[in-house]
Amino acid sequence: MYSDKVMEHFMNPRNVGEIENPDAVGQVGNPKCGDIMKMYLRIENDVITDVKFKTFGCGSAIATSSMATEMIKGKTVQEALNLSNKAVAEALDGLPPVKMHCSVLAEQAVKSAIYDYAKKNNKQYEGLEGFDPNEEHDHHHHGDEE
Amino acid sequence: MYSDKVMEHFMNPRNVGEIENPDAVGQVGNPKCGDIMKMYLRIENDVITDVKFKTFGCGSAIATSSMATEMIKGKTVQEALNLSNKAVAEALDGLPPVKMHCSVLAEQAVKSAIYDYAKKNNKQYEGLEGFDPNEEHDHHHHGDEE
Amino acid sequence: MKKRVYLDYSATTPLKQEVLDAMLPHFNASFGNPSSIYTYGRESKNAIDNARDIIAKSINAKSDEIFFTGGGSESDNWAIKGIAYGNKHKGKHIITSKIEHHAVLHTCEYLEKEGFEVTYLKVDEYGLVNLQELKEAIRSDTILISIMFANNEIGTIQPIKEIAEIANSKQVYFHTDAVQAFGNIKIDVKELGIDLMSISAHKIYGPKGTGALYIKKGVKLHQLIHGGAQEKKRRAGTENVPGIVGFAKAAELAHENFDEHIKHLTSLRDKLIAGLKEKIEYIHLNGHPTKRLPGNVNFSIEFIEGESLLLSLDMVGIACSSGSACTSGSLDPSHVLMSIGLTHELAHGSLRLTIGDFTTEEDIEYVINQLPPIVEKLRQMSPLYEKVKGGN
Amino acid sequence: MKKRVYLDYSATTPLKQEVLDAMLPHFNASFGNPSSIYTYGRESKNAIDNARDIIAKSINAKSDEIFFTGGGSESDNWAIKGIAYGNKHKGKHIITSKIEHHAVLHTCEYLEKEGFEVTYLKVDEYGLVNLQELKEAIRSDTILISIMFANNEIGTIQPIKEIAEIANSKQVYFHTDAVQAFGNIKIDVKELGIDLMSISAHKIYGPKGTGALYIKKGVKLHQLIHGGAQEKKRRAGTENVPGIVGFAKAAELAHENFDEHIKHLTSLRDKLIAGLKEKIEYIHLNGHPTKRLPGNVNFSIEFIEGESLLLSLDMVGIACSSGSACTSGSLDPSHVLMSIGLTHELAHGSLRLTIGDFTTEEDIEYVINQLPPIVEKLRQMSPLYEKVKGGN
Ligand SMILES: Cc1ncc(COP(=O)(O)O)c(C=O)c1O
Ligand SMILES: Cc1ncc(COP(=O)(O)O)c(C=O)c1O
Repeated sequence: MYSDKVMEHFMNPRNVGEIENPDAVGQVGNPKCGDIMKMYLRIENDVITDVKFKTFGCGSAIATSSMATEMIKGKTVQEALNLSNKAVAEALDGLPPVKMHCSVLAEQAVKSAIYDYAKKNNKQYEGLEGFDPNEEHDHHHHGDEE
Repeated sequence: MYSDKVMEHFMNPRNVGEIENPDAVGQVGNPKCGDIMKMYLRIENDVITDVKFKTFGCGSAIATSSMATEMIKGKTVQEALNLSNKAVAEALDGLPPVKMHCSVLAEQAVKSAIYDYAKKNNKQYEGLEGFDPNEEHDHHHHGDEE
Repeated sequence: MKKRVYLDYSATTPLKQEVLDAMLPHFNASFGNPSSIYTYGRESKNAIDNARDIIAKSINAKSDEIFFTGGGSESDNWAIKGIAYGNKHKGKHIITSKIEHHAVLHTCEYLEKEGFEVTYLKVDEYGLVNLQELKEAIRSDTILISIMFANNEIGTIQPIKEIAEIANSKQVYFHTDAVQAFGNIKIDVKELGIDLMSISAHKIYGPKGTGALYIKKGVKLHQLIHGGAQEKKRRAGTENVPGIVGFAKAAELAHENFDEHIKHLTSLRDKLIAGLKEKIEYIHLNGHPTKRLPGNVNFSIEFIEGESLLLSLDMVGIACSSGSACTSGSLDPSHVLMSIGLTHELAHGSLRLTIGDFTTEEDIEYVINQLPPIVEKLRQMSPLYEKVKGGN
Repeated sequence: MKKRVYLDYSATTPLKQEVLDAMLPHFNASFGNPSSIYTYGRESKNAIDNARDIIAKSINAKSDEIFFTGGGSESDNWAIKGIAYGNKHKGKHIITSKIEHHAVLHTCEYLEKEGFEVTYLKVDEYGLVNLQELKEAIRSDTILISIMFANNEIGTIQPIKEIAEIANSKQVYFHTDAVQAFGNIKIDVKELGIDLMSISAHKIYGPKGTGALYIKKGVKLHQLIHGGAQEKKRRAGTENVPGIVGFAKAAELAHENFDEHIKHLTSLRDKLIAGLKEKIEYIHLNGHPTKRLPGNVNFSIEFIEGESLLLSLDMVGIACSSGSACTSGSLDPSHVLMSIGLTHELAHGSLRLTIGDFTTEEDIEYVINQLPPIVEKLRQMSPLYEKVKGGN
């Protein structure tokens, strides 16, 4: 089902935890759908110097959180905003089609945190227009049962 | 499916053949139903001294013909008329329920031959009243398929 | 080899060696079509007849009341659609419960689209239907009550005898899905008053793809699969002879040391429940404490999600299941867990461990040792946990 | 051991050793439920996916157009009822032929009782449907044409491509029962234009109780078995993993040396036909001389009845079948033989010998030597024969 890379990130997730007095926090998802991602950012001079996450969710939710945090660490805020869910999925050697929504969630979590940062600091970033952190993310499940 | 006795009578049927200038002949069944029994009797002094049969039909039709002829040979006509299909079936150690009609057919074949004899010789026998050799016998098939 | 602890016996079971041994001759030595009259065919026919006797005896039915099918789902579909279409002149109302297996629920939903009406009885926090509500739901046009014997997720056992009595007293047919119960609870269909009952081989160490429907003599229903004259002309298709023979052998084994078997499962179950309760905070047993399948353990583990739990357990060789949406066929978590009143979080965080004949004390201890650190690790990652514990 | 010559491959086949070998690991080593996400489950899922690819490739379908079922009968029922109920808003008329397998015929008869209309096309003396008649039978409310690929009794192969073209041109769904054809005739569903096709494992040295339905992408039909999300939510029930794996292995073997296989069967068939014709008077080949399954031989043997023939042959170890009523499920002899115009006698006196991969030249010779004296013996007993021969 999952690639080795997904399993590796799931078993050994990077950047788990919280940042005390973070510069930005974003949370997406809801318990109804079975996944919640919370992302904490430390931003210095428009560069993401630290990032931590907490995730309630399935294996791919945890793995995409881990990968997304890795991918934005050290990047500028604008670069982080350009992170696409596809890029996260590809970095994990792909996700099962039914799990692609997890990568969307990761992208949204980053966006949501940056939205928080922009709002607090009155900044404008390309790609944040029209972003609504409270909007429901696209959610497709499927599978089989016994 | 069939008892050993049925198989033995089927493989080595007794009294197969015809009698030249028989004293009585009876035929029952029809090709539509898949079985026809023809019985030839030699009757001397009201005793069945010889009997032969020809049967087109399934294994149990042949076996019941064989057994029925054995059972009436040497008997008086009246005794032969008293032969029940049950007795034939029992003598064969039983028949599968769906094949019981074959024993009925054998009983009818005997009756039909004796009917012929009675008619030709203007005789009356107990058990022949109301017998109609052209009546359809009760016919129940069943089974499974591939 | 890596340690493997299989605790998903309610999902499926491995074949017992005796079962496989019973099946093997029918694959290529005695392989004839049971409908054929020659020796090869008669051997197969005898094997099926014998299997039918064994299954019948195990539930105190008559042999000609047992009809082999392609599994529990087919049995459920046949019973429900068969009764519905076969009795639609009498009425179009069916009663079932909210916690049935999808083979029952989705069949009922289908029938609703086709013009039938269905009442889905709710259940209490333990998953039990309310007999009073059942009585009140029966209408003059009710033709069928279908209530499962024991639930596959939470293991709750329904008051089948009482339900059957209600159905019988109102002359409504009563079907029960006993796929999980068969082999784990003693079933006497005559004493219980059951009209139709679905069972499946692969839940009792028999082969997948074989099941049966018990149909009480005189019960009128349409066929689901038309065609050849197999199964007394009520279920067509060349009989799966090895499957049927294996099913019977499995049923025979299950009923051989029945009490022993139940005692074994129950004691392991209770040990596992006690062990986990002791070691892990914020967990809740789902289902009824005593009216439950001997091998069923189902916990909701707060703050974490089921799939990641399953994956973590799989990494240490433990196989089990969850009612989380992420492991099922739908957007929502288990309808059973929602029906007993769990929140979404708790339903997503459920863990089902089902014990079987090959489970050992050692397996149970292994789980009791492995699970707590995994739960702790996942909770440390969970944004829901920080609220309780005040973060890491 | 007594000699055993099995010549009833159209009824069922023994499992090939390679097939059994492929199945065995899935009974108790890799036995997990394919729906489960842990290792055991994923192994099973992969096995099914792989099997689906193999079956799909063998008929040039896409993998997601293959749906596993519990056998050929279920596939036929699903296709026909599924299309009927799923398209009843468009029309309620179905066209089939008089010589279909009972899985098709009895399904159609059932649908007639439920308010559908069915046209049963007659066939000519060889068992072929008439294309002109088919065209004329299509109405504006026709939703399905179901014509079998090759007949199980007389082996006649229908002009499937032409039939499909007619169906497609009128936008009517076309289903074909290819249970006998699959593995014996090369089938390319795309080239032939087939919308739905039933196949079964146990006719090609695979296991009983496993089949498949090919459903072309976009074809709309109702489910037959509702429940779990298996088979892309279109056919519920825990997958029969060993059965499916065995089916795929059998299909693979069948298509490996396809031309060789066909040549072998055809040459044995023709040898048997020639041999029996030469040795026995008053016999007639049923079915088409060339448009016929490579392994099918079907003779009507005058003056004798089929069951007694089968029993006699069984005594010398030859297993085969007959269209006689005495060996089938009904009062009447085979509907197929009656449909090609045989009299009752000839239909009752039919003998089907079907050749398969394990049949040898020696087997054929054995039958050619054993059959004539048996026929003679039975004819000597027959009151129908005396008219011809003038008694014994
Ligand atoms: C032409 C045809 N269709 C359907 C079937 C039914 O297949 P199954 O026995 O797998 O249900 C058979 C054989 O039994 C057959 O020969
Ligand atoms: C309660 C219940 N009913 C029905 C089924 C379906 O049985 P099968 O998988 O044999 O189709 C299952 C398990 O899958 C079950 O647990």
